[in-house]
Order: sequence, then C-alpha cells, then structure tokens
Amino acid sequence: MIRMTTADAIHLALREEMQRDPRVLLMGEGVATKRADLVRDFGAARVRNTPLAEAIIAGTAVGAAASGLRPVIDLLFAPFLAYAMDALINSAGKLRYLSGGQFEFPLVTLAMTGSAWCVGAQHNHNLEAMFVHAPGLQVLMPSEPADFKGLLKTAIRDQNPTLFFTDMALLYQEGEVPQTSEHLVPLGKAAIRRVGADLTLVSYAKTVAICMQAAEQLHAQGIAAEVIDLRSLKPLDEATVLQSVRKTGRLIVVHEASGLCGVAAEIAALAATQAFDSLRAPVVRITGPDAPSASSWALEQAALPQADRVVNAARELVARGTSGSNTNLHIA
Amino acid sequence: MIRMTTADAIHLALREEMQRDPRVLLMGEGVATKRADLVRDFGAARVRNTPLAEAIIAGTAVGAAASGLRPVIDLLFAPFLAYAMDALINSAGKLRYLSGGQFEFPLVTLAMTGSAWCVGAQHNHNLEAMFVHAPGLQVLMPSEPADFKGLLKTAIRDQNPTLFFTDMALLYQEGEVPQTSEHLVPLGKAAIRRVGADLTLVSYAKTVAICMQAAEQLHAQGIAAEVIDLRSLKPLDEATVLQSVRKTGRLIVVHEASGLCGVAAEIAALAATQAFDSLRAPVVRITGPDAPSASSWALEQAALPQADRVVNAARELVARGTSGSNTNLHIA
Amino acid sequence: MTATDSHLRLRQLETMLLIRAYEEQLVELQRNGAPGTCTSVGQEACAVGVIDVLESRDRILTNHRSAAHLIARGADPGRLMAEVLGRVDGYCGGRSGSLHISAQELGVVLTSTIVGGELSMAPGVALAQKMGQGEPGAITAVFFGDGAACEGVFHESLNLAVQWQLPLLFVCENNQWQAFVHRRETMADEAIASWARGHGLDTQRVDGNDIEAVQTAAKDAVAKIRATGRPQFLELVTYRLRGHFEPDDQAYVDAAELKHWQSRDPIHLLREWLLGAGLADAAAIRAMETRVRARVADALQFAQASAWPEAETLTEYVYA
Amino acid sequence: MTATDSHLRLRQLETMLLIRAYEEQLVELQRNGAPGTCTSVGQEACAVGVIDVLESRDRILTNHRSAAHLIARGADPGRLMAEVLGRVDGYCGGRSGSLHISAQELGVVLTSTIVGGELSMAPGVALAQKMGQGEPGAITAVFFGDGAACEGVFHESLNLAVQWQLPLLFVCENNQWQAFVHRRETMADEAIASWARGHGLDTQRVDGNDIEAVQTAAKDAVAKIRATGRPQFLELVTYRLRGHFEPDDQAYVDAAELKHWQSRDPIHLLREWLLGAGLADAAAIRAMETRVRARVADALQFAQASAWPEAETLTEYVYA
Ligand SMILES: Cc1ncc(C[n+]2csc(CCOP(=O)(O)OP(=O)(O)O)c2C)c(N)n1
Ligand SMILES: Cc1ncc(C[n+]2csc(CCOP(=O)(O)OP(=O)(O)O)c2C)c(N)n1
Ligand SMILES: [Mg+2]
Ligand SMILES: [Mg+2]
Repeated sequence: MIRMTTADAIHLALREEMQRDPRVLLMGEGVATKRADLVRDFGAARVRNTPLAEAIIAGTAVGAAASGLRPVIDLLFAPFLAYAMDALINSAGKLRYLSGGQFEFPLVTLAMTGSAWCVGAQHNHNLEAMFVHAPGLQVLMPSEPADFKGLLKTAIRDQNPTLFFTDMALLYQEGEVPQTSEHLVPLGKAAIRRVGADLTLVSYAKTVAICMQAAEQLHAQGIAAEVIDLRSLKPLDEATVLQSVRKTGRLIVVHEASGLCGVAAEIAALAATQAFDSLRAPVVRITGPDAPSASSWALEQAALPQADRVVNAARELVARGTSGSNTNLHIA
Repeated sequence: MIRMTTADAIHLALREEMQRDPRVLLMGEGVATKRADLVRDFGAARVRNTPLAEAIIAGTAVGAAASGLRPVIDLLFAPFLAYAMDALINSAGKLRYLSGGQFEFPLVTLAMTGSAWCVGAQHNHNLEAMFVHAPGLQVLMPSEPADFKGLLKTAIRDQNPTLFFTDMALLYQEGEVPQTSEHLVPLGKAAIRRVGADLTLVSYAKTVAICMQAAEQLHAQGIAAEVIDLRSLKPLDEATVLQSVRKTGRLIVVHEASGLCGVAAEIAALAATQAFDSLRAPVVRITGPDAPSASSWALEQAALPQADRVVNAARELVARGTSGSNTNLHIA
Repeated sequence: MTATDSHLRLRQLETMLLIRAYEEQLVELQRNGAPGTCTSVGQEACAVGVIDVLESRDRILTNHRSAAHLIARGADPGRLMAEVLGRVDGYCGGRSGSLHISAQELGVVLTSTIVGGELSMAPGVALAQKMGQGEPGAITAVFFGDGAACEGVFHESLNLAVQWQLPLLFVCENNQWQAFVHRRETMADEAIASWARGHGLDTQRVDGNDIEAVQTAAKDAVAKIRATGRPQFLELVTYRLRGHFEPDDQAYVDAAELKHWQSRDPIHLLREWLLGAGLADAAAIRAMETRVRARVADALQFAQASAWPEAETLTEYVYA
Repeated sequence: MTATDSHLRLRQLETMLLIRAYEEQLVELQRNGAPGTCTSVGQEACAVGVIDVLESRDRILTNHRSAAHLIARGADPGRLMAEVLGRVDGYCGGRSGSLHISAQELGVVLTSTIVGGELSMAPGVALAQKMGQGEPGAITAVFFGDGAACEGVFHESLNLAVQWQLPLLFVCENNQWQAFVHRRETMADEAIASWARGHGLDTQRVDGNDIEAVQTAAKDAVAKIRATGRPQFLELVTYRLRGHFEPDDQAYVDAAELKHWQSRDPIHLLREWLLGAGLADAAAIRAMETRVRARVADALQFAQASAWPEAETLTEYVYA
C-alpha cells in the first residue's frame, strides 16, 4: 500500500496502462500540458493536446477505438459532455448494436463534477444518470483513490465505452493504494464499506463519506448501518444492494445528483420491485435538489446531503418501523 | 369535438398559437417546406427553414426566447437532440438560475421518437428521462390528439423551456379534439384513463394504449385496473399517482424507454418512498430493454411492452398478494 | 482513351446500372410498405468514380445514403436488401435497416445516419491508420453531403485533420438538397469548398455527374494523401434526382431544376459517351441491363427468403 | 487628434486602469482562497475599444473572461466582486460566481462559461432585434476567444448570421491561448479571420493592444452593421498576460513570448502614447491610479460586507 491522492491515483493508472499497452492514447484540451511526464515517456503521438472541440475529441476517440486503438479522452468537466453526446450516445453506445456486432469501442471518457470549487452549474453537474440510462455505455464514479486507480485501469482494458466521473471534492483527498500495477477493480461490483444489520445506506462518490459519518453517529446511538459504495453505476451491482436490503429491511439512498430519474430512483425501484417483502419501512432518498448548482459557497453547501439528514432519516426509519410519512427528502 | 390525427392536432396548435401571439416563431430543418400554409399565413420571418445544424437552431431559440420571442423548434427525431444538449441543458436549463432570475426561456422543442417506422436507434431513442433528470426543463409526452393539442398550446404560452416528444406510432392515430382555440391542458396533471380499485397501471405515450388493452382483459378476469396517463413527465403529477397507489396498493409502471434511471424508476421510487404503507405487493416495471432500438420490425416488436405481459404481471400481483419474487420485468 | 480505360468505363457503367436497378427495386417494394430508404439516384458517378480509385486496405465511412457506396465497394445486393428488410442475412443482421449499414469486411465502417456522425468519427479512423493500425499506407475516405457541411462538427473535423495531418479524403456530394430544404436556403455560397479552403485544405470542385471528372480528381487527391499524409477535400457537384426518403413526391422541388439535372443523369451521360466514342454498342448495354436486372431479382429472392431475427437475440451486441 | 478624442482616451485609460486594479485585487484575494477567476489582464483595450462604440440599446454577450467587458460597460466593481465571492449583492445574487455573470440592466446578457455557448445564443438575440424586439436599430456584439472558434458552433453561428442577415458583431479576442493549450497547437493558420472569410463575412484583423486601432475597426464594423443589417467579423490580436484561471503559475508559457507581449501591455502603450503626445502628464495619471485604487477598495469593502445567500433560497429561480 502507498498513500496518494485521487489525482495521483488517476495519473498512475494512466501511466501504467500506457506502459502496458502501446495502443492506449490520451487526448484532450491540455492533457499534454498537464501530463508532460507522459509525453516525455510515451511520446507526443500518444498524449495529444486537442483543439477546443469536444465533439471531435469524442468522435475521433470513437473512430480510433473501432480501429484498433484504446483512447482515453479527458473532457474536463461533466457539463462539457453536452458537446460530445452524439459521439458517446449515438455512436459509441449504438453502432456496435446497429451493425450487428461489427465494432467494439474500448474507450474511456474522463470528466469532473460535484460541488467543492464554487464553479457553478456549467462546471458542476452530476449528470451521470443520463449515461446510466443510455444503452451501450458503462458509468463509473469511485469514492477513494484505490478504486480510482483500480477501476480506471479495468475500464481502459475493457472493450466497452465507459464514462469515468471524478468528484472534484475527492481529487486531493488521500488514501491507501495497492502498489501493484495489476491492481484491477472489477466493473459492476459494489463495495461494502461498513457492515450493519439495521439499515442499508447506498451511495457513491463524495456522499459515501457522508454516509460513513452518519453510520458512525448512528453506531453511537446503537443503530448498525451497512454502507454500500456502488462505485460502478453501470453495470450496477444489484445483487449486493438487494442482499443488504433483504438483510436490513431498511434502505436510504444518498447522492449529490438531483433526484428525478437519478441513480437513487433506480436503487429505490430495485428494492421496491425485488426486495419488497423484506422492506420494513419506506425507502428514503436523500439527493440534491432539482436545481442547477450555484457557485456561492453557501448554496453549494445547502445543496449537499449532510450526515445529520441521513442520521435523522435513519433514526426515523428504525424508530417508526413502517409508518408511511413522506420519506422523499430532496434537499430544500 | 372534432376528429383528427395527432399530426393535425400538433399543426393546429402551432397555427392557433401563431395566430394568437405574433412573438411565436417556428424554426427547423424543413418546417417551412412541410408547413407551407403557416408560411403563407404568418410570413417567412416567422416560419424558418434552418441550416442542418441542431446546435445553432436550439442556441438561437434560447437567445431569442430570452430576448422577447417565443420560439418553437422542430428538431425532428429525438437522437438529434444530442447536438442540441448544450443549448437545452446548459443554457436554457441553467442560465435563469445562474443569473439570479434575470432571464426566462419560453421555448418549446419538438422531437419524435418511439418504435413504429423501423428506423433504428439513431431515429428512435426514448431519451425523455434524460431531460426529466436535467434541472430547469419541462418534459411532455402525450398519448392522444386532444392532449397533443392542449399541452402544446400550454407549453407555447408557458415561460419555461419545454421538451415536447411525439411518439411516432401515434402520429397518424385519430382522436376527438375540442374545437375551441382555448383548449389548454395544464402542465403537471396526469389523466386517469380508467378507474379501478385493484391495481394501478402508470404509463405515457404509446404504452398507455397497451395498458388500456390490458385493463380491458383484466376486467374480463374480474380485476379492476386503474390506468394513469402521465402526459407531463416534468412537472410530474405525484399526487395523482400516489392517490391511486394508496387506493389500490399495487403498482405496475409501463413504458417503451429503457428501465435504468427511467421514468418507471422514478414512479416506483415515488411509491416506495411515499406510499409504502399502502403497497400490498411489489412494484412492477415493464420497460424496454437496456439496448438501442433495432430497425428490424421483428426486433422492434420484441422490444415493446405488450398487453399480455402487463396482464400476467397484474394477475400475479393480485394473486400472490405480497410475495417477493422478481418483478422487474425488463423486456427480454 | 486506352483499352483498359474503356474496359474500366464499361465496368463502371454496369456498376452504376446495378446501383440504379437495386434502388428502383426497393422503391417498388416501398410502394407496398417496405421500410423507406434514401436513394442515391443521380449520384452513382460520385460513388463509383471515387471508390474505384481506393484500395482494399483503405477505409470508407458513409451515411444514410449509402447504397451506391456499398455496391461500388462490392457489397452483395442480396445481403443489402435483406438488411433493408430487417432480416438476419443482412450485413448487420437486420439491426441497422437501410440507414446505418456498415460492412467491416468491405472496409465500410461506422456508418452513421446522424448527419455529421461520420465526419466526427473519420479522423479517428485515419488517426489509427497513421498510428500503425491496419495496413501501412492506408487512407480513409468519408462521404457526406452539403447538409452535413452545415453541422459544426464538419468544421471541427476539417480542422483536426489539417492540424494532425491525417490521411483523410473528404468527399462532399453536394446534391443541392438537405432533406426538404434546398442548399440555397442554408448557405450564402453555393460551394462547400470555400469553407474548406478557409481551413487551408487543398480542394477540388468537379462535376459529380461526369464520372471521368470525378475519377481524375479522386485519383489526384488520393495520390496526394498517400504522398503527403495530409487530408484532401473533394466537392462533387451533383443532384438528388429522387426524393429525400422514399416514398417522397418531390412536390417541393423546382420542376425546371429537376428537369435540367435529369438531362444530366450520370448513367445517361456515360452511356451516351460510350456509344458516341464507339466503345460500346446498344446490344452490349442491353446485355448489361439484363444482367443487373437478373442480379437484383436474385437479390430480392434472397432477401425475402431470409428469416426475421429471433426475439431472443434482442439484447445481443449491446455490450462486448 | 481632437480635444474630445484626447478626453476620450484619458477616460479609456482610467477604465482600463480600473479593470486592471479590480482584477489584481481579486488575484490577491485568491492567494487567500477566494474563488478563482479568468482575468482579462492584457486584453483591456479590446473590451474598452469595442464597447465604447456600442450604444445602450445594443446587447453584449460574453463568457468566462468577462470582467473587462462588464466594467467597460459600466458595471459596478462592488457588485461584480460580491458576485465573484458568491454574495447576495452580486449581479446574479451569488449564483453565478465569476464564470457566468450577466447584467441585463447593462445589456450584458446570457453570459455562458461553456466555450461556444455565447456563440450559439448570439444569433437568437440578434434575430429578436431584427424581428422588432428591443429598441429599433439595435445590434448585438458577441465576445469570444480563439478557442471558441475551434468549437463547431462557431461555424454554425457564422453561417446562420450570414444566411439570415443578422445584426451581429463577432468579436474574437485572439489571445493566443486556449486554457493550457497554445493556439498554434489547435489551428493550422494563426488567423481566425481566415475561417470567417470562408463564410463570406467582412472581416477585420487588428492589433488588440492598440486601443485606437481597435476602436477604429469597431466603429467601422458597427456602422456597417447598422447600415446593412448584416454581420461583421472583428479579430483582435492580443495576448493573455496572466494564467488561464487564477491561481496559475504559467509554467507552461514560453518566457520570451510572454516578455514580448508584456512589453506591449495595452495600458502601458496607451499611457506612453498619451504622455508622448502631451495629452496627459504623469501627475494626472497618478491621480487616476489613486482614484481607481480607491474605487476598488470600496468595492472590496462592499463585497465582503455583503451577506451569503440564504439556504432557503436554494431552489429559487430554477423555473419561471
Ligand atoms: C443530426 C441530424 N439532423 C437531421 C437529420 C435528418 N436528416 C437525415 S438526412 C438529412 C439531409 C442531409 O443532407 P445532406 O447532408 O446534404 O445529405 P443528402 O441527404 O443530401 O445526401 C436530414 C436533415 C439527421 N439524420 N441527423
Ligand atoms: C465546452 C467547454 N470546453 C472546455 C471548457 C474549459 N475552458 C474554459 S475557458 C477555456 C479556454 C477558452 O479559450 P478561448 O476561447 O480562446 O478564450 P480565452 O480563455 O483565451 O479568453 C477552456 C478550455 C469550457 N469552459 N467549455
Ligand atoms: Mg445534400
Ligand atoms: Mg484564447
């Protein structure tokens, strides 16, 4: 194990995979400037600064992926994906299917999102659910450096187009990362961060830490919360979520993204359709509001699910068993 | 009442609103060619063929909407919205909020989707849930001519940016439409198409008819199904859905769009969080698969939720009360 | 004009006749409810003239209007028709239908019916070639229309190809129509090439209905790409003689303009030229017409005999 | 050079000094953790030279690098700084922060930090003017960078403005940088104007650090737009003297190139010119500097005294 930040874990994953496979190349606005060491070690042909044009960066990556290369593109901030939607959703997500399996798209798209830097809704938009809904794409959103490294490496080796989201708030947080260059985290496997029998907290990215804080506080109050970090939003580890809900009978889903048709809706629906008989209380969603992200630090904080909200919801569920008052706690 | 097709109802709504308000204008690839009568009656300045460039059609509409006009843009088929995402999601959906309320975007975007014409996933992609998830936007998807007219008229008069989806399969279906030019259907109000006490079927667009067929068959078997046509996906009529589920205790959500993070997930989550105590059986989702739409007629049919699936699921729910086997019936 | 040339032109005429017969057969099926298509009628010389100068190692991207490109590249009309009808023996197992037919085995890749889609992916295909994937010295040709040139990604694609020096041939079939909108309503200038020149690209603009002009320009452009590794731009001025998507009554089309271009039908022009130059006689051409009709009849039989895809296969090929 | 001109230039120098002082104050705050900004340092002459020829009825669109445009248009530095700090007294109530500041009351509308966003919306603003919204004869000016010109929507925006004859002034501040990528890495040609000419647009390309050159070109362009109702294109060749987004050590910037452009600092050039021409003396300029420092000090006080938005207001202004 070695201690490093999320940013370093991502960089190391890129370096190791470029080292391992000469077909891996990196493209984006400033990747060659910001990762000069990779240019030095792997050459300018494999680490390319691009024009400021997301549609052609993504489209070029799709074309290259179908032609024998394994591109990783850095599109910087999630809202900029708006310019790359055709390449990602209509080409990468559909042309394998529409061609009857003639093409594969080993392609990873990097983007940052999430509150932390007071940059506002045109840099901070948790739109990962849109890609979960789109067919043919995979979506990853880890919460700790070891997974950032291990999942990114797996995604680069995978044959399917993958969106890899980095929660800005986690970029400079440190964690223990296995030293081996073969540290691979499988896609579609959630991580149980804490075991507990009384209720299940499901989350991903920065709000996993919120759930861990809440679980700590609940523990002090005699409530044992199980905390599941999805990590991989698609493929989704339905089995781990269902197993936990069938055990605890209580489910709270927490994320920063807004609620409507978000990942929390999917998890709640999963429980309502496939673990109904085990549910002892209403499912609870604690999500960001149906609003763009404001820049103001005060509003960024107000939009973010906080541990006390999770704690209060959890206590209510455990206390009242199965009473049915509103348990759809969108922030604000 | 007068009998007309969905296509005619849409055209009439456009004509009436252009007649009523000189600020309404229509833009798109071929709108002036296909709606020549509107050019004749309202002038070429208000009915504009555009270059083949969705990003600038939508962006221009956003700029015009904030500057006193009331644009309606026809982007033809839903997958083409991929080129308009920045204008719709980052500009129309966010700039009112980010500017502290300085702008309003009275803007309607038309697009077709849904199986029927064997055109495949680059013309047929039910991606409405992506826009439901995005803040600041409204999403409408009616099932009958009267609502196509009444909801489109309301949307054109509304101050918020609205996505208006037409299910291709409905385009030439006929229905009774109120003759008055003041036939306005409110946003955010679902329609109860059939009253029943045993279970609730929630749907929208072409699958409403599937649910009505199923309800008919269930009636013959002594099961009274209530059928709710959402019509407006955002704002969403949570009250009507919850009231029905609290009454029947059983919920099946049906749509053609794929399931993950789709509207059915939102409705199921709604029931699990806010009508849990009334639920007597697992919620059921019957949706399209997590796959692009194939062109082949045979596969188009296979992807579409059919009445017998709804009937079987309904009978199972009523029969077994609250048994908890898999009730997440994605097609295939 | 050498013997080989005359032999080549005869072969090209037969290919153009085959494309025409194939598409007219589809139009007939569509009168009885078969899925619609965007035909290449009137643009056959563009496809045949350019594709005849490409080699098997090269890659081709096309769009919704792909039949001429595919047949010129040697696609089997039977498998094409099966695809249009959504049957398992189609090039894409029926998943594509007419609008996004790829045939990797022929080097026709990543066909997209999203206008501009092919332009967004083509630089990546050429980049892979430049970086050593596929056969050495291979190039990529991307076929697109005047409408696609109005999409922003056209500009992005040209800029990247120039800046990264990609072996990419841009082939714009300017057929004067963008679905139901005439080109003049969408562009101030009638030449797409003037936009391309703004990018510092070598451009040629030739009569797309004159196969000799098309092939000469294409040969020159391809030679330059192989020699320099840099992109070239070819604008072929032509006309969409039928509707946008069958069935289409063309009520919105200016009759005089259509008539003018009908008189310049590329098949007509080549046939007259061959007859006039004494390189073919009426009998030889009648024989050709008989052969292509027979091939199309076989194709139809093959396609209609082909099975529908099984419902069980619905979710195959979504993920690798 | 008339007396009014000299008076104008003195006022312009003071505005440029105010912009510089305002942004340097922010940079200082950022050393202590305030939210970052994209400064206009080195580009003040572009903003002041163009905006001084616009009228109050005209509309302006800008982007992430907006301080110079806003202050040149008369924005209050206090409300600007409050916005950057996310406080209620900011122009957008703190929701925007530095990256998307609109000020409808000043005619600065629809500011977007999505590069290309302003180019996509500007034709709509001009279309509304053309169709009788707002004051008659009004035009729209859209400010964007060399990087934005690489986005496809640039091409779409130009084409639509030309085709629809919109009263739109395209102002490209070509500052040689696109965040952390130098312009030369993204474009084959160093002139954005060559792309615009491909659209048949009237273009002018002038020294963006020479306010006289900027204003002369802008005056001419605006007059042509009002006279013809057609768009004009103005490329201002300038340089980003500071980093992309504060704090930024500019380690990636070529020192010689930076040094060269520092010697061409537009404020320095105007000051020297005024002194040389005897239109101002050192004392007068020192007095200006004192005044702008005082205004910025007041602005800072105002901004820091301004309250944070209430959590209860979180979902206000999402829907109308
Ligand atoms: C992004 C997108 N917008 C609109 C369409 C609908 N459409 C299909 S073909 C076409 C016209 C294309 O014109 P052009 O590029 O000139 O090609 P042509 O059809 O003339 O061969 C249009 C508008 C589409 N398929 N994709
Ligand atoms: C669509 C999009 N891509 C990337 C970015 C990140 N970004 C912000 S400013 C910038 C550089 C813009 O360069 P230019 O247009 O020349 O303007 P300048 O910053 O030089 O004033 C980039 C890449 C963005 N905001 N939007
Ligand atoms: Mg065309
Ligand atoms: Mg720049």
